[in-house]
Amino acid sequence: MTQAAMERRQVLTFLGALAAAGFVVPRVALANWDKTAFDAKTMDDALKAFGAGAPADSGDVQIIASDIAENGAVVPVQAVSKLPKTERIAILVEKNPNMLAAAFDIGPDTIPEVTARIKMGQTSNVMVLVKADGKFYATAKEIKVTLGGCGG
Amino acid sequence: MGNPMKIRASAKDGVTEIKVLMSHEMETGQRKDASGTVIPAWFINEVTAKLDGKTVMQAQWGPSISKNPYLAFKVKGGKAGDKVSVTWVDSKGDTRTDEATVT
Amino acid sequence: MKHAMKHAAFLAALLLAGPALSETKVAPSWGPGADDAAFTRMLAASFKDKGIAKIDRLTQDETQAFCSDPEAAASPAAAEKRLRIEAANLATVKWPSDGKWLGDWKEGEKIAQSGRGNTWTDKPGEPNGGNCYNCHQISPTEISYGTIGPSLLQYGALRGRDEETMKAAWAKIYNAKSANACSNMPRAGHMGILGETQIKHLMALLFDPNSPVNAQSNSAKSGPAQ
Amino acid sequence: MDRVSVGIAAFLAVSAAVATAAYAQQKDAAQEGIEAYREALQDGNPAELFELSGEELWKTPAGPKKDSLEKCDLGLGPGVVKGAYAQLPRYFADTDRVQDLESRLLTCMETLQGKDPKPYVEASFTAPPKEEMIALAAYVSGQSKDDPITVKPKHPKEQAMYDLGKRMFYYQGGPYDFACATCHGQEGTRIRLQDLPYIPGQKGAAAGWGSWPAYRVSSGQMWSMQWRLNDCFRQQRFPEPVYTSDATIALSMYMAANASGETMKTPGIKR
Repeated sequence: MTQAAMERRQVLTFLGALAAAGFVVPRVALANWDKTAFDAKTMDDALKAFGAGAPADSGDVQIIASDIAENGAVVPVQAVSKLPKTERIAILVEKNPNMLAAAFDIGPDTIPEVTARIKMGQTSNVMVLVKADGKFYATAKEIKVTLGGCGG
Repeated sequence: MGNPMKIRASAKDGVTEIKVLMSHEMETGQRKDASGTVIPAWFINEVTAKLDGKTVMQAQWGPSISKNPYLAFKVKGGKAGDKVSVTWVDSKGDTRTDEATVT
Repeated sequence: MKHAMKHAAFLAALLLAGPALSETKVAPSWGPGADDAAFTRMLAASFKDKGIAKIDRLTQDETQAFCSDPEAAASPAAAEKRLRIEAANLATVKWPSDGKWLGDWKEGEKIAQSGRGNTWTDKPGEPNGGNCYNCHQISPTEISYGTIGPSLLQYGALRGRDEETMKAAWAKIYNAKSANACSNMPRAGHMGILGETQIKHLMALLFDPNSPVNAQSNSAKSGPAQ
Repeated sequence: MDRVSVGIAAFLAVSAAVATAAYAQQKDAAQEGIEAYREALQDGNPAELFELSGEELWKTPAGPKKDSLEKCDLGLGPGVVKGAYAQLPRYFADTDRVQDLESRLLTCMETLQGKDPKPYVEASFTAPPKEEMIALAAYVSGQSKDDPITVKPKHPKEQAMYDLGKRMFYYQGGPYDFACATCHGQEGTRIRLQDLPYIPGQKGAAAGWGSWPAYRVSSGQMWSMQWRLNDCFRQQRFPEPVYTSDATIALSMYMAANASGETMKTPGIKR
């Protein structure tokens, strides 16, 4: 057996063990999807899963979003980091059942500004968490979710 | 699998802006259908974007990303004619890749 | 009053039939003098029963028929008829059976918030909402309110709580056409949208001194945080 | 804060301009927030995904005749899609009817592809046959984006349709006494925080007519004009309008003709 084949076999065994342990293994292996972080039900747990502990408030982290969302199903959010060596940007919604909405790995050529659209079950603080040069920074903003339409 | 994405990429002053619309239900797993049965979670959980073959963005998503997701970001470098490719993988293991040319 | 309603119906029929009123300066293809047969044919062919919403809902009563030609209804010539329609609607008002005007404002707030009920996707038997916030500003804390109707902020505090004021508010909620023949507001009691207890709760939302509607001086602080 | 002035201002429905201090600020902040929200939605309208699938449906042979819709005459001649939606509804001699986009699509599906329109008419708006109609409507309407709305009833049947539409607009019924006009017959009002287009006026008619079909963020669904009207009647507590029935086409003619001269902004994106 070649070295490469052996390594491959070890990987397969590892995936098999995960499957046996009850993990769902998708057809395409996911490089980064962090189940612990996405399953976190409290802000502390979510931050812990990131290894963030207590991130420092930073004016260099910005969250660009309207103060009010006409509908919680689609809330446009732009997350911006002005910090050098930004590696990761995450968007968290405090009052959602699962806090973490998205995490973006920022490559060296990528400008640390990402726009996404998130769901919000109710009015809540939305937090942008940034990992830059190994340290964590954050900022938060309240977005009001209004009841719209005729309610019928 | 899945329906095509709509990818727009444009280069200006040494920066390429990439905008992607994806067709996906993004089911949270918390909704019920008319008969009261929980609709199982089903959402895109990884997105990878490449510019000229080089990975420039990797995103991990949870079910709190809106249905028919939109993602926009900017990359240093890139020029008209470069290829952009975007791949998503969802929680059922389905995947789809689409390409576009930078304008 | 029954007689007045019958009379109104007769007038409405005349209005729709047209020829007698052909001197009004409305385009003959619409309003009085219009080709009523074509319109009736279109209605019949275009709608179908769905859920609790049956096609008989298209059959108008005299108030609806009168108000479906707003220009004619608002004209000086129709002044007398407007008064007759208002009187006929006022006569339908059922006053509180125990003589008490006010219920629980907290329940009233819930009813005011809800827009549920009476559509073809609603099931029969479930309580209807009042749809109030769709058109009115009510509690200062709810920023998502409509503007088709006037603001009801400080309703009781501004108007007082004497018998006449309460009676007028009750009549307005029970049958809005009693005060204004072609008001945009539904006739909540008359049409069976809300029951007596629900109307009492809405009355409390408007009049109870503890209702947020009448809250003192917190209006300045209660706007959006930013 | 002068309470009396607030009461009067609200009564006159000009409170935004007149009312002072707190209430005015509160209203402005909420409305500014909503406007910023709508602005943020404009970039990246998922309706584009439906335009893509509609274009594919348009070009793919289907039905018993195994033909595409590419020769469909939407009013500007067979095969002309660009600009066609901005000039609908209109009278078509071959059917001797005034038709909106969706009824005309049904005609083409029947004549070119040999399809039976019945299942398309009867299916619910979330069922596959209607999904096809909606995708096609998204595609065709997108080909009139930024074009001037040009609908001027000339043919007697177009004029009759306009008049019927106007009458339908003001027709009250149901347990709530609602007509279209109840919500769309006054200028500058809103339901909750949603501005209500004033349909009898040109700008308001365009705000309504000119932005459907639209992607609805609240449901994540693409809605055609027929679906929009259907749900208006639901909320009006009316019985259900038949898909592409004359009442819906008459209302469409009333809106489109009132909006004529303004700009098509289709497909739109809405709450």
